[in-house]
Amino acid sequence: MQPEEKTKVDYRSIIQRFGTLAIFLVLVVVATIWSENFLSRGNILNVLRQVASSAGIMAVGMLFVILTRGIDLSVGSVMALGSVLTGYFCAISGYGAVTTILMVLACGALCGLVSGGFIAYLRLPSFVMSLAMMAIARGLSLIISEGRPIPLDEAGAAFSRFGSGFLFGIPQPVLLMFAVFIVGGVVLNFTRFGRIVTAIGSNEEAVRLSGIAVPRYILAVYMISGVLAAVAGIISSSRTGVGSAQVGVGAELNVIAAVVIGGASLMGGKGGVINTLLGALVMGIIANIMNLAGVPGYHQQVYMGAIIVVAMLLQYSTGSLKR
Amino acid sequence: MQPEEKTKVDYRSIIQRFGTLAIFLVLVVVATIWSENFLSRGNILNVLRQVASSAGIMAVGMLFVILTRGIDLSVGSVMALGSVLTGYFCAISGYGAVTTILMVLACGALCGLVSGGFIAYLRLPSFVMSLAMMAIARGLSLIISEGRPIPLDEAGAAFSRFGSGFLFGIPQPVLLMFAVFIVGGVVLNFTRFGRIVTAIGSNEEAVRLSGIAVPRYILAVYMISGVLAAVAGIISSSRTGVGSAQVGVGAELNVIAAVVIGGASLMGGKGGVINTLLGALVMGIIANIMNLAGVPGYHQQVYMGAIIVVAMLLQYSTGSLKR
Amino acid sequence: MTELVKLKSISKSFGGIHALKSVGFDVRPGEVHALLGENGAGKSTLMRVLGGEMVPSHGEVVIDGKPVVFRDPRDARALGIVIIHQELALAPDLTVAENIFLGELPGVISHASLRKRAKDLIDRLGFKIDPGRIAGTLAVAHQQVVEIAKALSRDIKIIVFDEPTAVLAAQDAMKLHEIIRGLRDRGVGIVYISHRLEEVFDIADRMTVMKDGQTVGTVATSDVKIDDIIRMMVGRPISAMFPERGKRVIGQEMLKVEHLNAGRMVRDVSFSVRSGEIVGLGGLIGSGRTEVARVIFGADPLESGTITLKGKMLKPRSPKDAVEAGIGLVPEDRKQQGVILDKPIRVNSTMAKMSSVVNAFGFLKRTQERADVTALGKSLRLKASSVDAPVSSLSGGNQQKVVLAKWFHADGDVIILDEPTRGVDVGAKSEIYALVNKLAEDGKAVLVISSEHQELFGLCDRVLAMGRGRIRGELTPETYSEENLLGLSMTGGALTANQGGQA
Amino acid sequence: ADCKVGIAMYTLGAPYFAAQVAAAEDQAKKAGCEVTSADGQNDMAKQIADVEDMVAKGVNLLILNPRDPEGLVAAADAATTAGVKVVVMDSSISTKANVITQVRSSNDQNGYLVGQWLAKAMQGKPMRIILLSGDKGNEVGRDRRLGVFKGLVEGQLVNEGKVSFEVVGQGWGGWAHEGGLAAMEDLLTAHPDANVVLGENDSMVLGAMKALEAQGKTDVLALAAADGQKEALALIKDGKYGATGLNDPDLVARTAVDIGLKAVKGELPDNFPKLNLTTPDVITKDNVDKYYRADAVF
Ligand SMILES: Nc1ncnc2c1ncn2[C@@H]1O[C@H](COP(=O)(O)OP(=O)(O)OP(=O)(O)O)[C@@H](O)[C@H]1O
Ligand SMILES: Nc1ncnc2c1ncn2[C@@H]1O[C@H](COP(=O)(O)OP(=O)(O)OP(=O)(O)O)[C@@H](O)[C@H]1O
Ligand SMILES: [Mg+2]
Ligand SMILES: [Mg+2]
Repeated sequence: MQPEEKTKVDYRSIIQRFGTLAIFLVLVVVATIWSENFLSRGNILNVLRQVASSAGIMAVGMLFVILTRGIDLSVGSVMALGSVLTGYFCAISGYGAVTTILMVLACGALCGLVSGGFIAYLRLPSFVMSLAMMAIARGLSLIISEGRPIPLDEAGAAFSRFGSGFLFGIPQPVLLMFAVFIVGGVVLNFTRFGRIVTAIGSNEEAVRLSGIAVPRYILAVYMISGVLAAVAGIISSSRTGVGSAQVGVGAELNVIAAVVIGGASLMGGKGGVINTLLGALVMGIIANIMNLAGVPGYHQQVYMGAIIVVAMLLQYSTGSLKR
Repeated sequence: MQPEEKTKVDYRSIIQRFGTLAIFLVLVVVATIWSENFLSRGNILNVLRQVASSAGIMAVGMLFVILTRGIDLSVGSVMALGSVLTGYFCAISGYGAVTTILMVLACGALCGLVSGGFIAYLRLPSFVMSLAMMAIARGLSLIISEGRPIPLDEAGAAFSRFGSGFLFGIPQPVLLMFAVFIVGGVVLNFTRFGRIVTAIGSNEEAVRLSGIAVPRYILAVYMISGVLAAVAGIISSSRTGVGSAQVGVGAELNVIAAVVIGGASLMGGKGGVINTLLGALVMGIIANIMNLAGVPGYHQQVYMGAIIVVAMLLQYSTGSLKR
Repeated sequence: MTELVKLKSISKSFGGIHALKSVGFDVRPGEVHALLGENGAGKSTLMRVLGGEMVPSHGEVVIDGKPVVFRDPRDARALGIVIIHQELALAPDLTVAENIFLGELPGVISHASLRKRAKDLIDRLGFKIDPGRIAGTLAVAHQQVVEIAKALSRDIKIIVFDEPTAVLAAQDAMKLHEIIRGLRDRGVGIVYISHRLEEVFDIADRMTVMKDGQTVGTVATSDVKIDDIIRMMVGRPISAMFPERGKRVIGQEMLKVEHLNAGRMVRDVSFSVRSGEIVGLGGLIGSGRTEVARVIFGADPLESGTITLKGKMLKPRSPKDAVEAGIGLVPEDRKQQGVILDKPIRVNSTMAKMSSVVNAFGFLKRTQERADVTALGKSLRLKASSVDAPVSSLSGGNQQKVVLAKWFHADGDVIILDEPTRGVDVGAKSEIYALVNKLAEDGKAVLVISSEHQELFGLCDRVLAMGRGRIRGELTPETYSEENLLGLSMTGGALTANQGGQA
Repeated sequence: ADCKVGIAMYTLGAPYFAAQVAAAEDQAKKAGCEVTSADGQNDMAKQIADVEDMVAKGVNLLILNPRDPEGLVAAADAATTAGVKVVVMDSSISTKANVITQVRSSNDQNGYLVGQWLAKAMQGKPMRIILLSGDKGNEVGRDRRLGVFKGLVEGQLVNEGKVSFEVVGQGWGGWAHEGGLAAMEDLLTAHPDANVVLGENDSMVLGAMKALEAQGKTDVLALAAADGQKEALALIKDGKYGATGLNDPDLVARTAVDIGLKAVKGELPDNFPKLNLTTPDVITKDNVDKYYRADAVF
């Protein structure tokens, strides 16, 4: 009986994985047919770099938050704050690259600490609390930068190399993204922390009754999300050479969409790292192929919406999706 | 026996009502102290009119959607589509005001039909489906308007009068908003439809197993949301005298925030019309008072975020909020 | 003898309700102390206080002679107090192994060793459950086993079983009792809560009966009989558990199913139920009884076969079709499928037939609804403050009555009841039996699914035995016995032998 | 087509840009090129991605309207390195960027002229200005408003020998009608004595005028630092709208495409200037007929 049951379980999870993978593969095939440039090495690296510096890295943090049944709308703004602070610390305060990075990450963590604290300990709804943090972080980045981009200049040479540099022929931000996903996957699947985070979204009361201090974990996921948003901000400023309060506008919706296209449930407890990566890539490919295929600007959004629907139907038809 | 329990239930619901009301009253007091203009008749009408033509009317539709445990991110875009179509039908196609309004409402309903259809019958997650609709509706409004505002000119004289006109000394859009809230409240509390919608959010499976065709109701709430977004679009174009694809950008978050500040739960089943109105007014007052008090632009968002947090804490402290 | 635990004059109130009024309770090492009482008597609440999940308004918890104050479940756990909850407390998206060790996961997890430890534990309990399986996909009974394994994974000094057998079949319950006896012999203090009085008499050393948040008394098992306990619980003796069968008139065939197939759990199922008849569906857990009910009700898709209702073919695509045709289903999972907890009794009761409480324009006729439901509640002897109270404020038995009220109100011709008395106290049970009987007396066809075989035997005109998705035989009152039913459902072959023997 | 032109706009979220992209597309198509346009949706990362995608697609000419003067430098440089001719139009890019040239109207100089006109129009009257800005942290907006204030200061010094004006409040209208209207309603309540509304583009001022109309105010002078939108010009003709700066999206776009195509063909002289400004002007009742075209798209 046991082996029989075993295969049944694995079959389901394969189907589940298959959902997002199917979307991904179909999209790749469609993109290849639509534009001969799509599968070129340069373009693939393009897509990867674009994903790495937009929704990709933040999607891991968002996945953790969503697994606990929460939501973090502040990621785009915290990314902007991270970008501005990178410029500020390195070009204006004159700190070195390492100090700057550590301080920016700390600020990202602080944003997560504030929203996570209210959500975990005072039980404010995550939607509104993170919406408030979204406004606050954006406001702060505007105030700090006085609304102007802060050029990194020479002080930021180290950064620029990172943002547009390559290692083993792969753009460095892409490597970083993969690293974040691998670490995220390991943490989620092979550590107490990851399992408890998943369990909280699945049945918070059960976790509490198991004698686990739930609020700490909830606090932690928002801090992770904040830190990863700050990382995205650092990457952005190293790619563009400026710290800007304008980055990441509306990013939260894309990041959440990546996670949900990756099969995670907003009702918590369900979702994985690989699928989230695929989800982020799907979002990236959709944007990329429109430009390659020369879809005119105004039509892009219509196509994009339609492709998302088709993608979700694909996932749905493989039976992996539960609302 | 009955009276005793009765009071208990009412007591709880009074506390619940009190949460949003408390926020509202405190905010009014603060605003009055902060700026002597706040309580002037003109300004009160201003706030009301702004709420009516932004989050207010759409919040009723969103409340219905959220009661079923869904979410509708497309409202801002559908509002823009409504605005553009108002301009298009009336100024370009040359239809009369009544025909135009009916056709625009029908288009709003159609948007809701599409997203609601996929959500209700194919069980796509509402977040992603309405995100797709958000992109599609925005794209369509840009395509139709070619990115330019469509002036209503003489064709729209009837509209303009409505948008900026008064009845009994109250701006017409405000009257319309109150009407929508009253109808919404009646539907929610006194009809079969409203009862089933609320029940679906509480326990969809139990409702289904009571022999109720749940998908129809889910479809219906998205259509209501679509129609009300179209109404907001019509009001916008009648106020500004142009049909524009630029309106309602980011409105979805404000609308949802209004509903949640009104004490509704994103987990469904909980929420009322009066509190939603108060929630929308709270959002409107926050924006208004910043301008009145002359808070510098960049600081406004920080203040706004902080005020939202304080507001939620207030509601939380009255014990009405469950995460 | 020193008590392991002494609860001294514990009081607890929720808003206006006094759930516990100065309750005293103690557990000694190496004893099974049963805690009994009607639904809502305060048993679970008292145990929540013991487990540190609730802070009492008044009173003292004394462990090993020392007063303690628990701030949260962790404090209680540290002292070796473990509670197996009445409401399953598993994380449905995690594996069985992860659930079992949730409170003590190592920082870095080796799934292989975790699963091995889990498997050992489950094996020792005498069950076969794949520890790598996702907990939410297990049948309820197996989820309950996982809960027990989770509790036993730790060092325990005191363990509370809150209605552990409500979802278990007879043999599984026996297995559990073996485990409990083993614990007792090791000197663990055990609190055992159950509404199945026979098994309580089987296993308990002492019993404490609660009523309305107070203790009625504590007695040694050897000193009392079941009837005494029932009297202590209900406040009056129950004349007969089951209603008389005689008064029902069995009429024409109402529901007939032929060659139903759906998934793995419904294979070629055929049977019929007549007006005024109560037919039982028995068998082991996981034999597919629930699935049969759901297919007939349109809740799950039908692959092949025919359903005939009063001579008319029915192809229900959704519960809506079934309800309109006159079928009602009281589902096995009350909380998830039966009631809308946060909505009033009134709303729940009229859900299946709202047409009778709305006017032509879809507006609710609230006054009439309130009157109707109040009358209905009276006839069902529903214990509630008012029909406007949310169902969540009711005891388990009364919640079940609300589900029954829904189908009484809908007034269909065929009623299917899946585990209708799960977690319901004896008093309410006998009332529910009377209600089920009344349905049949009113000429309805009734199908009852139950894992409590005595319930089937006491209530039904005949009992169908299911096993592995098939109907494997039928028992009549003359052949009613546990062995016959189990024999039939495990191996269809036993049918002829048994029937032959009895006839 | 033997030439592929990519047009990377940082936004299409305002009629001005719609007109601009339409003109650029038209000009490129007239030259027989295949055209791709992208909408950066106000997101710097998205626009960088758009630029990269177009390079991957193999465009010869990239017309770039950058979200940020510094932020797009790397992307523009990468495109140039890949052999694409890059012409920056409308918004500015840092001078260190390796591009063919930049084509735009001068926000600063247009603003300056508008400011001088305002100084004259309000001569001898106290000025209480409501300022309607586009969105926070936007460089173009800053150039425009500072340009106006420079011109205003200079104008007042020349005309009156002293500087006296007050900006009573700054509202944010997101460059659009609706936003201008809502901001104006609030600010007008706070400052009912304001007598000038100055916008960083025409759309917001047009929206703000609805608020004035609704309150029956006729004594507030409306003007904008830039654009010359058709509806605004019509109002200027009627004397209901003070002035606006000349910022013809059509002209800028066509100029940029022409220069770019020349560069593709190698016809551009080596010493071609890195900056091409269209002639600034302030559009007022006096010269509006020169600019007003009833059939203009913008
Ligand atoms: N969290 C709570 N909030 C309000 N009332 C509660 C709460 N928990 C329990 N009660 C009430 O306290 C009383 C005792 O409930 P409890 O669950 O302890 O009963 P029980 O004896 O375990 O019943 P059952 O046999 O049905 O499990 C009931 O009236 C119940 O409604
Ligand atoms: N959600 C589920 N996912 C996967 N398998 C399930 C699920 N629910 C039930 N099963 C399986 O289906 C089979 C039959 O289910 P079920 O236990 O409901 O049958 P039953 O005869 O009604 O028994 P009982 O009502 O006594 O639990 C079991 O083998 C069970 O493991
Ligand atoms: Mg209990
Ligand atoms: Mg069952």
